[in-house]
Amino acid sequence: MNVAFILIAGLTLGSAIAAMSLRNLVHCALCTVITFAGLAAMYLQLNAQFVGFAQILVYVGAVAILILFAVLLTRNSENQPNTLLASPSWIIGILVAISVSGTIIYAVVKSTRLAQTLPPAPEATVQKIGEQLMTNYVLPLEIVALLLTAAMIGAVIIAMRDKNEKEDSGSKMITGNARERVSQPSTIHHPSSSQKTTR
Amino acid sequence: MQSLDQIFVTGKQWLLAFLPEALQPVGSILLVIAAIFGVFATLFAVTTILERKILGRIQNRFGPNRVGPFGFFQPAADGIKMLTKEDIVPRDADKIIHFLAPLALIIPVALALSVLPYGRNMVPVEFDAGLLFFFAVGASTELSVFMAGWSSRNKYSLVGAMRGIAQMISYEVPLVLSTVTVIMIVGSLSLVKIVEAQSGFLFGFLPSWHVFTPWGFAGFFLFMIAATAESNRSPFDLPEAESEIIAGYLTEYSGFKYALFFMGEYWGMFAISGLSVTLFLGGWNAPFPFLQFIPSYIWFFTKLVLIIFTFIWLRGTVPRLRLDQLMSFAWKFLLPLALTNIVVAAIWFFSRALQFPGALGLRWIFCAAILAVSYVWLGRGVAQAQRAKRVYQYAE
Amino acid sequence: MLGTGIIKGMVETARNFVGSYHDPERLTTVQYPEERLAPKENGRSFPFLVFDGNDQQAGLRCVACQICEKECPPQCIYINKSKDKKPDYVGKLQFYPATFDIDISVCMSCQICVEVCPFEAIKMDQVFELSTSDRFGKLLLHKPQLAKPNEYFHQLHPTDANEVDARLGEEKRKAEAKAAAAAAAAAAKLAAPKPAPDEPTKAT
Amino acid sequence: MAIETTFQPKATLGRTAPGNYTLLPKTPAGAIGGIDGTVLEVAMGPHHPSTHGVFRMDVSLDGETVVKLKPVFGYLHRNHEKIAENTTYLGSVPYTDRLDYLCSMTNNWAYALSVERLAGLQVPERAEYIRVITAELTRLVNHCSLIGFLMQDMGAMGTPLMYAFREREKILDLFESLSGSRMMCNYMRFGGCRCELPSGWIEQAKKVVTSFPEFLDHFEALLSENEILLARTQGVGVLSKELAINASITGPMLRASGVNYDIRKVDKYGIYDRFSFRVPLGEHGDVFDRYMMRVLEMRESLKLLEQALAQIPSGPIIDPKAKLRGFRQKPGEAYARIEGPKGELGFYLISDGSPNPYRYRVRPPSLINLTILEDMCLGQTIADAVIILGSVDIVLGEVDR
Repeated sequence: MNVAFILIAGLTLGSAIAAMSLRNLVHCALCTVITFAGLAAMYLQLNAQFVGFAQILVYVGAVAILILFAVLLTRNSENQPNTLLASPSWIIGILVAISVSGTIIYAVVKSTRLAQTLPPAPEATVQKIGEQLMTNYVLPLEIVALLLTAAMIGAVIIAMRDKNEKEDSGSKMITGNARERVSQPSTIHHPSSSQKTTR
Repeated sequence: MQSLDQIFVTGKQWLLAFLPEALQPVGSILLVIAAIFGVFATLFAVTTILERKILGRIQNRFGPNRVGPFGFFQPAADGIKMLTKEDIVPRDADKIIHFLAPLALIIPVALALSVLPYGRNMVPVEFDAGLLFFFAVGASTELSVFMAGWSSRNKYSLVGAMRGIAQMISYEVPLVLSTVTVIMIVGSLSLVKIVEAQSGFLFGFLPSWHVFTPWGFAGFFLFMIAATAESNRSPFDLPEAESEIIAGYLTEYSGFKYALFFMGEYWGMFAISGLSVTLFLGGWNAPFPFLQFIPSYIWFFTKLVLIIFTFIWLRGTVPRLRLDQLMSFAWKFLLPLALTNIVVAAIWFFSRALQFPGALGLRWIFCAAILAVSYVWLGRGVAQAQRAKRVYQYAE
Repeated sequence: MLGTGIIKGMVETARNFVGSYHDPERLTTVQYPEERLAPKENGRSFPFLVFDGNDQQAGLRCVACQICEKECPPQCIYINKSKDKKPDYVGKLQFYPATFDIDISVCMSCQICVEVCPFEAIKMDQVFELSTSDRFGKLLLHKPQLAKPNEYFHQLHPTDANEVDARLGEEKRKAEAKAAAAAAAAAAKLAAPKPAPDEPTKAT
Repeated sequence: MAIETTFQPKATLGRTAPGNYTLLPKTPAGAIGGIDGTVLEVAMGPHHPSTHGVFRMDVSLDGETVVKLKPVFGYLHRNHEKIAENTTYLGSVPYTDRLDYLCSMTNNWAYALSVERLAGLQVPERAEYIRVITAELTRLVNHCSLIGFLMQDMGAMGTPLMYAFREREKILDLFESLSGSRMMCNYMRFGGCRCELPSGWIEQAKKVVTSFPEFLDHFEALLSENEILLARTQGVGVLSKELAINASITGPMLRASGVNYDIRKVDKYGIYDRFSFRVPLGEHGDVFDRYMMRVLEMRESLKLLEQALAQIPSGPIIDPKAKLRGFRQKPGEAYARIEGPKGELGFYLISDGSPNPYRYRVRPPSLINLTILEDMCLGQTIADAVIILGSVDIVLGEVDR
């Protein structure tokens, strides 16, 4: 255990706790970002460069923004009533959490895997990961890609329908407003002899 | 010549030799940090004055010319002004996030600057996956825009932040996709290896930079457009659109925090221009064999300054896009073109096997034709504005 | 094709960028404190009072008729008429302004006072570096500050000044001729051995 | 008895700051609205960078789309009409300069024309020519700086504006050597003009006029084909023919909607019937058409100027019957209008025989063209609202008066 690990672990844990307990949802989301970044630092410490960078790219760059958007787009998201710290639901939640983690810890401690010696850390360069993904794991990769594409197309369709509806209502309102102002088109001067130029 | 090229490397080692053995790694890191900050803070100062002077000349004015010779001490005057200005934080602002936002911009950008190869053997931090690191830290600058816009508790700031995030996320896609071609051809994410792959000369005098291949040219074009949008430069400066939303997410910033934001944006521009130099313009390689005696870092920074000049030139010319047009440009034009470019790069890569005379020319024409056709076709789709040419009538 | 318009525009700005280094037609900026534009003859900033000769009190053309005070659109001229009279350029006794103040913080440089003045006494100045830290005291100009010699007027508006001088000279010549004629007539009358008229000769 | 001067803050309003004023209650976090589906209400102005002065648009935004827009003006109101009713007929001329401060010559002309109609004065031939020349030069000044401002609103870093100003300077130099002032010309008088052209003025003006088309060509090369400009302006802020007529829009804005109405042709005031020029007409009535109207009108103005500068006769420049000092009219009324660069500029005067007009009224084209702003902006984005406002071509000095 070196100093860096303790610092990173402390930061990660602290921000995770803050993310759960802060009142302002945007603050919570930003704390989650710190947690993600701490995890990435942890991966980097384990010499897993690719995973670490991917963690930052995906979680800090994309997922965190998604969470923030979700928080903001929810109406009245920040006017949560101040609930008591020790409400009945809290107590039940704590009990559930203790029992679950206890079970997991028990299972881990009892498992035979722990007794084995650790294998040497694999040399996981980006190139190797790429090769693995393109050879052994090409099918799962393709399936994931397909799934994500389907999800994206679905999202686009949902967004498009929403937009069309909005546009319809908007344009109706405009024409309505314009019509109010228009009474009778009076006679207007027409271009008597017109010439044309191309622009 | 060799010694001049490596003067900074040897200089660093000479300095480190003064330190005890145990402190040398720390000393090395600190030296590199100091060098990055020093070089880019100077470049930032020079760029601000050059930008104002070039814009001035484009607009037929002198630009700032009062402080010092030709006005070149203007950045110093601006710096003093910024430092001594009152730091105003709105009463309703979220003070912590308001304070942290400029830091959340400066830190990732400085990290991004640390992986670029500035010259032969001159990489501050050498990663195997340097490119990935660059994009990873680059992506987190969006957070700072959000933090600044949200914490200011100002309507213009909020609109600016929303615009900024939407724009940066959208343009990240073509940005990354346009670099995929380089990764495919070089077969590495290491920026050093990418630069080394561009050394050497075709037929003994043509630089074998990526930009001189069809896919490389298209990739460079796409990358530069996306980079302009990523660094919020005109014509994609919507998040700070002065005529619409005052200063966007920067509206409520003043004094040193504003200066930090300003510097962060310029550093971001340097970083992304440096990346485009590395990926497409041969990094620190000289353009011609007979110019190789000039040190490598000078070539890097020359190319960087040229790209920055192009940014300024563009800024002096074009008006701003609208948000929906910006989005449709990213998703309907840049993205399909970037995907086409990946296919073209694959064709280029696998047609290397063709070895008959004139094969290079054939590959060239074929790839360029695909790209040109898709450019014209996609361009027609996106520029619906170029509907029928308008004809105006005259009344006598 | 997409982008041609932007490239055209960039060529245009590049032309101006390069042009601003060698083409004085493009770089029209005049760097003010060091360089100055030649003043235009018709240029106007604030009014001043013209006096003939060397003594500003004696030569002041203004007769305190107060027309400019009445016609001034923003009402920035303040005149007090004198109690006594002094001779004007033709020697006729006229009132003169005891005080003549112009508040140039109110004045809008419209030149209407110049147009309505029947005595060519008020003209437009061309100085514009009048900034001061005291906007009440220093921007209210008094008669000594306002009075400028006729040579100054010639320097600013030569065409106008020559014309005015010619006209005034003509009037003066006529007046002198008239006076001389009257004097001659009077002398002739005196010389003639006829009964002298009762009333004394009117001085003109 | 001493008057209580300290303001007592109401405790209910919120926290009390040091000093005797009350702070509004703190905005609750997230209460700004706008992104969670609620309407964001933004007061754009009066110190917003692109409202062309002190003008406010109270905008309601759904996302970035304008759902409601209320123009609020009057920040620059300075009693122009009331001042004129208490000033002599002559004394009002310099005040008309300050109405639309970019086009003082046309303002002077409209006012002089109405006084001439009231008094029945005849304008000498040479003065009429000078009036046409200065008015058309003013049109060039106004239109090219307007295009510059429009591009500035579109975010073009002021480059087109600077080019426009470079050319405008040449015309302002002409105005300065003619009238003594660059912008507040105060040149026209009822019955003619104030002073004779300085020597060499016509030649100088001819030089400016002959070099102007080249500038326009370069200006258009920079702008007219720019894809971004086309995308931003075409189909934005459409104003239909009928609505334009019913809202009594005038000037280039009306003609951009395709209505052939140019007072130079309709009234033939001055000597406009002697020159051959054409009136460009738009078709779509959007921002691009309004931009093009101005470009094409500048080209027509140049033709007009060439004719006028070639034909200008010699002679007196002011009606000898015109009396400047103590000008007084028998009771009556008169309305005269001209085609100003921004639209129909008219002055209505009632005289009761005193040295001051009894009633003085301006028909300001900027104000009347601005009233239609909401109808053009609804359903467009906030970025469009800014350029639609720019394309209306307002000068707040004239809107608020």
